[in-house]
Amino acid sequence: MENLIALLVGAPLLGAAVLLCGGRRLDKVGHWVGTLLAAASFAIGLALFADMLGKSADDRALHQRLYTWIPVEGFQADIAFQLDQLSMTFVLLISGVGTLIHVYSIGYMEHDERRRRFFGYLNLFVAAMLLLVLADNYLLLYFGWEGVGLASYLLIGFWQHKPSAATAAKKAFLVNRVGDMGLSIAIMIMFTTFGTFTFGPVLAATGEASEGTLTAIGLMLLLAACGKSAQVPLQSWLGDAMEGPTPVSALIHAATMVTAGVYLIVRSADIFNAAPDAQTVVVVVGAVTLLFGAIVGCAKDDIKKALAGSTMSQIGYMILAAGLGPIGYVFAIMHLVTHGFFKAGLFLGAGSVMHGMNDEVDMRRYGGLRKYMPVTFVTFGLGYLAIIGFPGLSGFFSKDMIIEAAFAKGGTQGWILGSVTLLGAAITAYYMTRVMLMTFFGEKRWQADAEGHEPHPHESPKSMTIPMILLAFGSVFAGGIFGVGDRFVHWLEPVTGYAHGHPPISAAAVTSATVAVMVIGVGLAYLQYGRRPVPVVAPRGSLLTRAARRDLLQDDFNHAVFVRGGTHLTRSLVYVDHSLVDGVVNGTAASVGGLSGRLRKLQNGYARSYAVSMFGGTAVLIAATLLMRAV
Amino acid sequence: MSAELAAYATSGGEAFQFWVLGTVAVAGALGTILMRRAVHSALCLAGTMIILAVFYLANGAYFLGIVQIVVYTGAIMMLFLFVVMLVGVTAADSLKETLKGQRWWAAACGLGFGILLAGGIGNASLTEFVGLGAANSAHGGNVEGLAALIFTKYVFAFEMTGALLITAAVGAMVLTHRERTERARTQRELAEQRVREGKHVPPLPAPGVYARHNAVDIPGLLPDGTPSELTVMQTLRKRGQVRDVSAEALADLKALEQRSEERLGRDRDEEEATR
Amino acid sequence: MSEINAGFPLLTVTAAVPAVGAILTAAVPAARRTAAKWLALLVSLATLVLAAVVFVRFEPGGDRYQLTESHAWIKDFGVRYELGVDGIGVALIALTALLIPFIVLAGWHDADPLETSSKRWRPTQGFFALILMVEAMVILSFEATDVFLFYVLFEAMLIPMYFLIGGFGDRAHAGSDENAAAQRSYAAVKFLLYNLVGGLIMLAAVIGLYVVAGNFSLTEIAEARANGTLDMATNTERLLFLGFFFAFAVKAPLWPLHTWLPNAMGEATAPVAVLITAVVDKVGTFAMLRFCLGLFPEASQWATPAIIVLALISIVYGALVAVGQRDIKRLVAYASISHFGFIVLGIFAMTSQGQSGATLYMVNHGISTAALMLVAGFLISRRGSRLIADYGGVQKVAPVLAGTFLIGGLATLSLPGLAPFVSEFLVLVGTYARYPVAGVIATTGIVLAALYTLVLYQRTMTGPVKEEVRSLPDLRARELAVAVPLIAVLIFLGVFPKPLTDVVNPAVRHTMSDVQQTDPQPAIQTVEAAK
Amino acid sequence: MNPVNYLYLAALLFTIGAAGVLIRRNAIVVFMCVELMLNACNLAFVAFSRMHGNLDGQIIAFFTMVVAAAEVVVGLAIIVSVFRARHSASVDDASLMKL
Repeated sequence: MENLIALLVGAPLLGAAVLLCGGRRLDKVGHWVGTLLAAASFAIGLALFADMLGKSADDRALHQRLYTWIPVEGFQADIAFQLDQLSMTFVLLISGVGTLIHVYSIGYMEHDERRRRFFGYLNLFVAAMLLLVLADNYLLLYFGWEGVGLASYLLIGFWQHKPSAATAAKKAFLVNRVGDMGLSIAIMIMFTTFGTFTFGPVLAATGEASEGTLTAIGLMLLLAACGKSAQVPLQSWLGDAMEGPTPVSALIHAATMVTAGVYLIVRSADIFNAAPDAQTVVVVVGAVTLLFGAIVGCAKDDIKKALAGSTMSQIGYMILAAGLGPIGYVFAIMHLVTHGFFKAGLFLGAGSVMHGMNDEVDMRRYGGLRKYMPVTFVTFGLGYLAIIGFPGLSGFFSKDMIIEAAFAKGGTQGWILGSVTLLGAAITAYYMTRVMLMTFFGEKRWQADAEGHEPHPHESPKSMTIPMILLAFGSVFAGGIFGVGDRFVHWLEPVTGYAHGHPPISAAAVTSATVAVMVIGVGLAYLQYGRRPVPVVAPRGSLLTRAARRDLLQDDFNHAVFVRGGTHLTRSLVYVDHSLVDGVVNGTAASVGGLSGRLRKLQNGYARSYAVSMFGGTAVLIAATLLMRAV
Repeated sequence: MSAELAAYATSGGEAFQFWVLGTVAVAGALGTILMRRAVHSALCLAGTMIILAVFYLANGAYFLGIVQIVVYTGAIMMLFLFVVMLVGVTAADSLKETLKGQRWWAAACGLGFGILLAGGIGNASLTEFVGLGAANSAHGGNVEGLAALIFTKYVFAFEMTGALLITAAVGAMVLTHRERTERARTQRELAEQRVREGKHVPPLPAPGVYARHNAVDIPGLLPDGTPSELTVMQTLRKRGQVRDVSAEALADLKALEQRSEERLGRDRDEEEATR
Repeated sequence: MSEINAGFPLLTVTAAVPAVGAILTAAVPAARRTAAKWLALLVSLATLVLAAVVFVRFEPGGDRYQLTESHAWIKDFGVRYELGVDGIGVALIALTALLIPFIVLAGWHDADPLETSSKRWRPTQGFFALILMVEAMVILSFEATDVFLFYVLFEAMLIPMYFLIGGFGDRAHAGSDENAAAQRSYAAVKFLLYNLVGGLIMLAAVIGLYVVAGNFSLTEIAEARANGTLDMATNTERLLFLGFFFAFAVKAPLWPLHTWLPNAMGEATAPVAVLITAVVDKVGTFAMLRFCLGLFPEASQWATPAIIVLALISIVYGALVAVGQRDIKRLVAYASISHFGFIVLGIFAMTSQGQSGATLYMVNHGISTAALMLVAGFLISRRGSRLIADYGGVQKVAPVLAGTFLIGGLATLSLPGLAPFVSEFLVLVGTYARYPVAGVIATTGIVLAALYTLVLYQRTMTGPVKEEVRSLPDLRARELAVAVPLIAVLIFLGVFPKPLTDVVNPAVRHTMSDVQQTDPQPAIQTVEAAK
Repeated sequence: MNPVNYLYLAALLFTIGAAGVLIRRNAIVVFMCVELMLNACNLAFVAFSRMHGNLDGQIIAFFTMVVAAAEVVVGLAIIVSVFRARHSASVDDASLMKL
């Protein structure tokens, strides 16, 4: 069975290669090829999953070693895969949701002349993402890590003719690169400490390493995770990334790629377990991002950006959970999977709305769409209920577990984290209700666009609605399937380890509190957006609202410090290079030239003058000869 | 001057000869560089060379001594004189230096060089003194000895110098030869050209031969009494050997005028007196 | 190797084929320009075949220097015509032989006579002959194991390069023809002077080496140094080392001796720019490995801290200045300066990973820069401008061109899966193992590399289509024949660098033993590391 | 008397000749000074020949004379042709050897 692992990556990779090199001949069938190969990957994943279920819990990990990638003295990097329960979870999520989004894209991208290439990029993404989660060493993981970054770059900037899209793509890649720097430094530290960077030996040897080293590795891994998962302080790219086509936002910037940071931390559990300081930082980053994203999500009028804020916030939950240690790892992954379903569903719903609304993204110009798009409304609604943690739906289970675990951290820390997660839950309910109300309820507020086209809201084609329906199923039931009877805990425990957390108050109390804050959030939103008509032009709003609309001024900070500062730095360096470094050389040349000019005057053209110097030279030579003989 | 003498001894006679002739040689050398006229320089140089020839003989280099006189003094110096005559008789060289500091540098370098050279000679351990007796008599004489060397050890160099001489001769011919690039113009054409240019349409004026002197170096005088350069041949003009008689002529003219003035003045006075 | 290989003089032939080809190409009659081009292409392909034979005949497990040849040259000074290749040389010969056909193909029309001014006819034959001549000299310099022979080649290759830069400038320039000619001759003279000064100092060091060692043979001197029969005073060794290093640092080029490169690359045609940075400059870094470390191990270690600082400055400074460039080719030039910083860093980190990485980096940088620069050259020749601001939205009108350009750019920023990643990561790991702070600083280079590459791509390829680029044609067959194989090699070496590392590893082992260094051992012995 | 005196005399004549070359402007006189220097050398050669007791020195002096003759022929020819072209035999007038 283990020989199939390579095929998981290989199938979509083949698709990418064929579609990107194939040329125009494949324009007609390209999307089918892409979808088919993604589905093939999913099918192989299912087969491996079935095989894995048949084995005992401790014996489920599969390994496949293809060949030595970089064989250098003392440095062996293999192309080798490891498929254990954690990877399997991701494989199914990536290839499953990936396939659905491929199907969705067939309809969504129907009128785009570059659809073939879009599918090529999607396949490339799936391949890279699978490589990321299947790698058995950090370097190969890094390969996948950068590979998804590339795919993300290509897909965000898919509509390159829009300068905003091109800028967003570049920004995403650059911010990610800062994170990648962390990952590569982490690998370097591992290599110098352990002499290897394969998961098995490194994680097994963490007990012997000093805590300082492990903290350094942990913090560097966290930096990587922050970049990829859009956590504070590297979160700024995610909102802009919504410039990409909506299926991309659903697949990459909601369900899969942005959760890679969580995977990285959970995969490196042993390192973090042995480095409490690093864990603390992880928790703080998660908590801050969780609030940050939620607040931003409340203020955005662009439906996709609102959802992007939500994604950031939900990943904050996951990172926070991952930072809690063994009591949280499993729930981080569980929330990741359920979030994958409902957030992908929400994005696809948003895409469906845009599809029917002439690509309008401003929610203030929606309103009352439930009558026009019933399927979208229902699936979006189910996703909405799942994300706010409506009891019984998948988000309820996973989020509740995280909140419990946060309280179970113990001490003051536990109380603070618990409160933050509860507050986050309330805000989540608030902004999601806002999105729901502004989009599907109330009066219709749409207007003709600049070219005078009045939007005619209509339901999307089958190829788009079916994936939405399937994802809605996932949003509703996944939590129950995983959560009831701790099935997910038992599934992942052999890989991540698990310790049951004991919150200082009873689990039931936590659950009730969760539900209560959710109701409060919904209620507030209803008061603000359900009872009153939504103004088409955004009101000025409070200081906080205005700041949140600008991503809490984080972009402004980046712009002022890094972009402007960087521009000044490079300009001044260019000047230095031209005037100083080159100037020294040119100055030397000029002074030599000047000296020569003066010396040239000795060449007056008079033969007798030359004869004097010749004669004098001879005299000097004779003197030198005599002196040398005398010495 | 026997072979013995040349070989070993520095007899009193030779010493006397050295000091006397040496002084003259140095004087000749100095004359060469200090005389204003090239001809004088050449003559001084010839004198020095003859003295050097004597010294060669004194040193037992009989063949060289003769060659020095015959070839150097006789042929080469005559060549010099020819060329001096051709070009250089343009009167005296001005000995005024035009290059800044040239004299000083030359003096300093010359002095330094001389001192160094003398120092070098003094430094060298030249106490041994073999003499040429054996070498000269080995082949039966100086000339035979030289011949034996030239045609054996130095035969290659000898051949080379032969080639060099031929090349030099050809080179000199090439350098001095003037290729006529156009047909020589006829007298008619020359006359036409003169007319076209409008200068000296008639033949050049004759020198003042018939006026008062019978020599070609005296220019004819223009009506106002100034001498006309044109009337004297070019070579004499170049050499500066034009005998300027204008002052004399002008003085004569003045005197004449004076006289006529006086006479006329007297007449006028008389006239006034009569009136 | 003192014994003379009686077999076929493969190395000489490999270098002689392009040399003879150069003469033949130059001799093609004026009117038969196309014939000269085909001849040059065929010769370069023949050289590639020979280089492949060298690559195959080289046994990674065998002697250090193989395929050796040795003949007396100048007996009075002990100068010998002594050739031999180690793994590093083999890899670089392969790189050179691989790139030249593409350079020839890419420069197919660069030296055609201008239609507008028939007076200024540029000798096509000369252009291709000079390229082949450079190839011959570079290959021979990778083979030379005699210091004097190497020096002669090191200097001699300046001559054809000078004419290539000064005589065949980029037709895309801003401003008048005279201005362009002035710029070009400035660049050519600057190139020449910089390298001559370096070479002059090296000459002094070469003579000094002869005075100290009594011969010029790399192998003999290294052997004598190793077994203690040749003892150099510490200061002598350091001075000689500095003499050699200076020349190589100019060639490489290392900050602050780099300013000739942007001028030369900016003014030369794109293929010649590739020739400069991808082929000729590699002689500098190669020589650091072979001569600086091989002849002066102790002085190398003495100078390491300073050199590492310079290399770090090169990395960061080159990248930052690249960001601020307005000219596509100058941008690539500054990017190359940054990359040369990485190579020097890897060499002087004195670890197996660093040196293997540096060697691979030389090869990979050559290929990736060739891919990026040649495609950039195709773009520039279409629009007739080197200024980034003159482009925009090219992706829309010429997607294949944009795609190949992007892949070249991604290779420049060391994306995993493309060859440069392997080498860059090895250099970083190797550096970190000995100098953690330097490793971390160098890592910032990967962010900056992304910055300048993506800014370049964004400004030229994306956004609304500019009016002037609306009618640009996409890549033609000849241009595809240049871009596609290079990209294929980049991908192949990115996922399977083993053929290259197999030859390089033993050579690095030798170099490490030359400098008497061992890799720092990991603090903790893990299961895998033990096995 | 020590024959070394001949050498001193040769040195003196040579120096005078050299000084003449530097001071005089008339090409012909300059040329004469060169001849003087050559003759001084010849004197030294002859004196050496006597000191060492072999004829090689005289041979060299002989060759010097031959070469001097060749030189004079060509040199004077040059002077003549220069004079023809420039109507001057001053070495200072031919000062075109400068940038």
